[in-house]
Amino acid sequence: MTALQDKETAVSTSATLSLNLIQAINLAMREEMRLDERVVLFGEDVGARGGVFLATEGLQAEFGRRRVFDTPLSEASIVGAAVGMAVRGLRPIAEIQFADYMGPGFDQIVSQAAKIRYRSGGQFTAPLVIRTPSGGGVRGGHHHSQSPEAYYAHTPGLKVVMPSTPYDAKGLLKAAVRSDDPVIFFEPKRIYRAFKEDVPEGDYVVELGRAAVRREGADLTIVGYGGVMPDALKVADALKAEGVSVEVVDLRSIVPWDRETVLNSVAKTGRALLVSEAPRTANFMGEVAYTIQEELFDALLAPVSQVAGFDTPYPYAQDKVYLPGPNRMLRAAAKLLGY
Amino acid sequence: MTALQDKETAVSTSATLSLNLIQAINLAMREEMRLDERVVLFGEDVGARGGVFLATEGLQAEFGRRRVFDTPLSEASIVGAAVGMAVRGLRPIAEIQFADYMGPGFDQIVSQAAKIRYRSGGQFTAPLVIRTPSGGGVRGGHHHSQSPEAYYAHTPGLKVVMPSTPYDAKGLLKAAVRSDDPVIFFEPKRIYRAFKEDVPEGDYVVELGRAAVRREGADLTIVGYGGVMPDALKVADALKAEGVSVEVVDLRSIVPWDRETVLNSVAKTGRALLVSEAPRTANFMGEVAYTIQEELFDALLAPVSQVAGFDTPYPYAQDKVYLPGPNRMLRAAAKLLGY
Amino acid sequence: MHKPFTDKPIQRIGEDGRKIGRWTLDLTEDQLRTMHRDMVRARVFDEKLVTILRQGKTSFYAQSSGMEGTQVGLAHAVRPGHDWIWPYYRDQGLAIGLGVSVRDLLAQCLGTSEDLCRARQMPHHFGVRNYNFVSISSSIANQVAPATGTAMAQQYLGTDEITVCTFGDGATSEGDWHAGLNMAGVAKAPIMFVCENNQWAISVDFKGQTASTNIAVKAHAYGMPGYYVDGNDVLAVHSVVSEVAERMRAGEGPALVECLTYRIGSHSNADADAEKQYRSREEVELWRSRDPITRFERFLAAEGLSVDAAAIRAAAQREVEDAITATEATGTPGWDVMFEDVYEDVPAHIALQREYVRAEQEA
Amino acid sequence: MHKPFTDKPIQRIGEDGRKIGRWTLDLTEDQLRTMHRDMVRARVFDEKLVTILRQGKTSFYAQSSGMEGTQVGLAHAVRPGHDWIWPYYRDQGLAIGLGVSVRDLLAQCLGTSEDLCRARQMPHHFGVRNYNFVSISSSIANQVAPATGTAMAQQYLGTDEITVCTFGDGATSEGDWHAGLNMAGVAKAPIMFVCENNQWAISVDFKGQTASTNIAVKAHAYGMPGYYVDGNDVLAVHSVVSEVAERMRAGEGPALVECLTYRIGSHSNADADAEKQYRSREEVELWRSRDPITRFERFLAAEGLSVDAAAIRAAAQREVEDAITATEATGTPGWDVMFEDVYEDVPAHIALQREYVRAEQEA
Ligand SMILES: Cc1ncc(C[n+]2csc(CCOP(=O)(O)OP(=O)(O)O)c2C)c(N)n1
Ligand SMILES: Cc1ncc(C[n+]2csc(CCOP(=O)(O)OP(=O)(O)O)c2C)c(N)n1
Ligand SMILES: [Mg+2]
Ligand SMILES: [Mg+2]
Repeated sequence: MTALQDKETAVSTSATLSLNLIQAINLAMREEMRLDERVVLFGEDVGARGGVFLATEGLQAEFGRRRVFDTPLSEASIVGAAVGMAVRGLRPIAEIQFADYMGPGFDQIVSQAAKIRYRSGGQFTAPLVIRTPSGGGVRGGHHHSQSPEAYYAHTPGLKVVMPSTPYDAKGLLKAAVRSDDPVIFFEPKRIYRAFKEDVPEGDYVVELGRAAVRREGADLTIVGYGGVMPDALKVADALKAEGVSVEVVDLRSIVPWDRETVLNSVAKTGRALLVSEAPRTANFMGEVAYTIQEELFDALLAPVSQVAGFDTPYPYAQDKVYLPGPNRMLRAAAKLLGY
Repeated sequence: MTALQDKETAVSTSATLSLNLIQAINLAMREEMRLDERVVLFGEDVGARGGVFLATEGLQAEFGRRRVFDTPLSEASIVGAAVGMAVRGLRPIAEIQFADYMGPGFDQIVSQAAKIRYRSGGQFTAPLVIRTPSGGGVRGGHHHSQSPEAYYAHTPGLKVVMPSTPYDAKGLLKAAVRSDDPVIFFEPKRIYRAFKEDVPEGDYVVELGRAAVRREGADLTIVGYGGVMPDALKVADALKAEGVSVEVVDLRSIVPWDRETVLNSVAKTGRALLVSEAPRTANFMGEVAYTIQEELFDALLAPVSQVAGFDTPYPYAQDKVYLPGPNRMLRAAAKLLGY
Repeated sequence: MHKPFTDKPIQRIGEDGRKIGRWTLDLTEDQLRTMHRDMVRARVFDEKLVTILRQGKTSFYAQSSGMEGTQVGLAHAVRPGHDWIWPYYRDQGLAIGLGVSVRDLLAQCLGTSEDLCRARQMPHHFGVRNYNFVSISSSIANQVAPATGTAMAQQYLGTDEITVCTFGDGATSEGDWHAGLNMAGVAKAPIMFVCENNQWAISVDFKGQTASTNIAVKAHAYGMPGYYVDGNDVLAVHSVVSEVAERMRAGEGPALVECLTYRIGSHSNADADAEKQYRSREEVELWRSRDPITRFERFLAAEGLSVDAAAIRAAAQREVEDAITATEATGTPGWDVMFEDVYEDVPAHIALQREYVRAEQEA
Repeated sequence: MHKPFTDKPIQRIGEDGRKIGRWTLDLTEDQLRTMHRDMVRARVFDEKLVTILRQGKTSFYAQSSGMEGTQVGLAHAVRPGHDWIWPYYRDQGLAIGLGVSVRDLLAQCLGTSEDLCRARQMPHHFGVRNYNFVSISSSIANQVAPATGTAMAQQYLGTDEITVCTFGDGATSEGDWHAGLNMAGVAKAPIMFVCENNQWAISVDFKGQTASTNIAVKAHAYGMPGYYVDGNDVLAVHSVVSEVAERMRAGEGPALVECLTYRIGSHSNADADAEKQYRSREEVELWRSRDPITRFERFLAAEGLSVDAAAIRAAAQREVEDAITATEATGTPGWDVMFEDVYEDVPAHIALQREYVRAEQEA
């Protein structure tokens, strides 16, 4: 998989490594911790264990127990501690073991992290990152598969990010650590190890709030983020073989999201298919759909269409039926193209 | 304010009272508790104090401390206890003092209440009601003004309701208590005492999942729910005076929402203005907008339009600027009509 | 009467199987044999499940090996199908001890058509209505406040039921744990909180979890007694739990019981290779040598009660094998169960989604 | 050294102002006078704010009258602008005792242009960067885990700062309270948790809040000392807090300090009329008679230190009046502050919304 990288991304690197997404995340943290003493990393099992997915492997060994440590089993403690450290001048990276377990830390996220800058008139700020694996496809049932990004996207004061490539994962995470705002960094766990990509060693960031155009095309725009992206690209390639030219936009940042890139694309193609895996009702793509039809009403050749998860808790055995796969996307694309 | 009541609502009543919204809520609980021993009521300060808004006034006096009681200050305890009681056969009504304080109970709501039926294959269920005042307009700053309904609307397994009239408040709350599913019952606090209406004493329910058409009209549909409804009606009346015929749909139920009524209306008018007060990004109306444009693409005369809250935490001093009032609705309506 | 807040764990028998202190056995030979058999059945269940996991028949499993003293001791001290249990995900020994059939457990692990939970939860997250064994949530400690609610309902309804809520040592750090215990204290609800302290929460040891001397002392915070029990001593667990349960039925309010034990297996299959990074083999071996089943067998022998351990194991193995065959034969549920049980009925928007998938499946 | 976990509250002076037990005063005359003056200033602040609330100048107020012994005793035992405070919403006496200017407090209450919090929070939710007095969140107990994080940062940075986290009795029931204390225990972070136990959480009394004998014993659950202090005895509070703070700076880890006091006013103006429904006038009167200021004045008199209470009150009144006049003169911020400080910069979608409102405002 190749990515059309942002032009303005400043890359000043030494070597290039072939990494999968989780390795790129590990590298981003390692580099940021080497660069900035204020960066500390903690969560459940992130120390000796290296995280249940091994995202933090080797980091305690390199940076010691003062900077990389396990916490008691409490997401409220983890997020709360991150807020308090950030307020006192550190740059904490807090891992929540699964996005499904953000619940006990929810009030800390929405009432403290998201609002402390605003409520204090900018006197106190919470520059922290909450990293957490999210999404389905790993036979985890409804407590290891959910995609809760809409909750956080609907909470002013938070930035919300989800990479879909190793290159972006590294660059976005570095940008998140350096951001002066709290960032919820969702990691699409089903593609943690799906493929490798060339990732530069050393310093570059992928700016928060900018989408990437992964394929250029003229007939249809597919917008997605996170774990659905590889399938979206497959669909684009399959349609290309049939002579349909699909533009694929990877949002990467959910808040703020890149209205300009999406609107430019749909203005050109006239058709938008929005792909995500969270339950359909009141998911984040509803916002994108709303914006597209509001801004491009006259340019649209067909209604904005969604392929998403269903309005059920995430089921264990029906995992494959639940998740939007290439077939479902193709069907929706065909409907749009034939509208 | 008069309401076009549902035709099928079975009303078998003795007398009619003139009540405001919070009195109607009080009456609904009183009646349900008289009818059904399984109904118990608890929360912070709901006993002797009668609730900080007095929604539960007099209920402990009538039903005693066994059935109406104060809890320790913990929303996780309150929601959790409701789940456990419901599983064991009671019909708990749990009050959360402000919707802004659902945060500490969030995991109980989304992981227990919403999922226990599904994950147990229907063996265990949680027929409970969480009542909570929500919305702005009371100079409460961001911890006494938020409208978090989108979080819960995005959580399969929950029903979500918000009345805007005394009649509906009573009928919906009674339906919620009798529902075998967990219901999040938002009470638009700024219109608790805004007006009175004739409310029958005795038994009737307003079915969950059905919208009400508050005004019939041909040129524009306004869809809203909760605290924004009185202003929406004012706008309809003002436009009527100018010769514009506005249909006003009050959703009443957010999950499930009444697609049919909304789509029928917009199919007729060709223009939809969606009004709510939660922050715009990823709010619930995005879902309604998405559905309208998907189903009625060819019938729409203008893009679906929203008037909503802004993407900031709810501000204290700018309360009046933040909230969508009649002027903002009128401006949006004019834009739609002139499209 | 057992004393709360002891410095050392309450014991009835030593590692050598001999009685500690003076007490009289209030269990029949039959009860003792059943207890023993259930412990073996739980152990064998673990072994078999690890095997079929390797075969790919199930995708998740968390052993309770080493914790049978706690789980079976507890199970035999409550009234199955009368009392209510809000368990956690490592409670197969508790389920077996209560009488839940191995077939019901396996149906859930394999997600077959007779899975009572309809294949919607991860394997190993049981829920059995007949036994008031409430469906397990993966979210650590979020069964605690609901369990308190169930006990409050029992109190309200005037029953003589009690509620038992189990959890690990790690769970005690969650806010919801606190919320549940505190409310139970205020309500004087008939609930027993049982901590299966196996000394690790995945890779985090007890000292990394809390600075308190043990879990039992945390009961001070809730105005309830806290019992510190040797969880590898099935008779100690049984005795403390029985006594506390009866007091609870008499209206004496909640209690916290900490059973100190050890998980000798990996946290779960997902953790199997990682273990060596966080705990020493010596520690594991030490605790293996403190096996609750062996200890109980020594006691039975000392009491002159011979058990044919090999035969019991063999029977337990057959029981699991037969159950696997039988439940596999029932097949797996269709895709459409996915759309049921979200609500009591299937609302219009979900029905639409079901039709959408139906069209897809039929294409 | 003060002892943790005493059965009775630690006291230094009795209601009659006389010393209890043997101890030597380690405060200068000047310090004693400042302490007294700050207590009076806090009381007067309450009185004045209730008055201007009635005038409609502000819309929310929660008195701390009766709790000045706790708040001022605490304030004078920490290092202002050096130590960090995560306060709760009833801490005006703490802010005043630390040295925060009455004008800064009033600017927030009135939402004027010089409000450091830019009129975004409810009145009476202060935040003052110079004093490391972290902006208050209304959400009960959710400052606790962040406070622990601040203390962990102090530890990480190798400072000799400590963090103080205050909260009411009701707050101790929240899950986040537990989460914060438990983590602090494990981290051995330099944090003092101070419970301002005023015996009521709106209408819920202590027994309705928890079944524990007091709040201090809850420290057992976190492996830290718990001090039970008479919160109406400013010298007892000052002494315990000073001692604990110094031990903390030396690396001895966290502590919980419970100050038993009473709120003699209503919970907030929103609760003013409802009070009689839940607590008796006799109870309120009893605690009014235990006024911490009067008690301290008796002590000062017994020590031969005369204070001109009337003059101090009058000065405090003038201070508040002048501050009101001065801050009101600065006007109120414009509508557009609403769109700032959501993020470091104003992202495009919020800028669009700001332009939308600008057009509206200019129309
Ligand atoms: C809320 C939540 N956070 C994190 C997890 C991930 N997780 C699963 S098991 C576990 C450790 C549990 O330890 P303990 O409570 O001691 O039980 P044990 O597994 O040792 O029996 C963790 C952190 C989870 N399931 N739920
Ligand atoms: C999470 C949360 N739940 C409920 C409330 C509503 N509330 C405000 S103050 C209060 C009582 C607090 O009592 P306590 O902690 O004892 O402090 P006090 O007011 O007595 O000083 C309640 C329930 C809140 N602010 N936050
Ligand atoms: Mg454990
Ligand atoms: Mg209090």
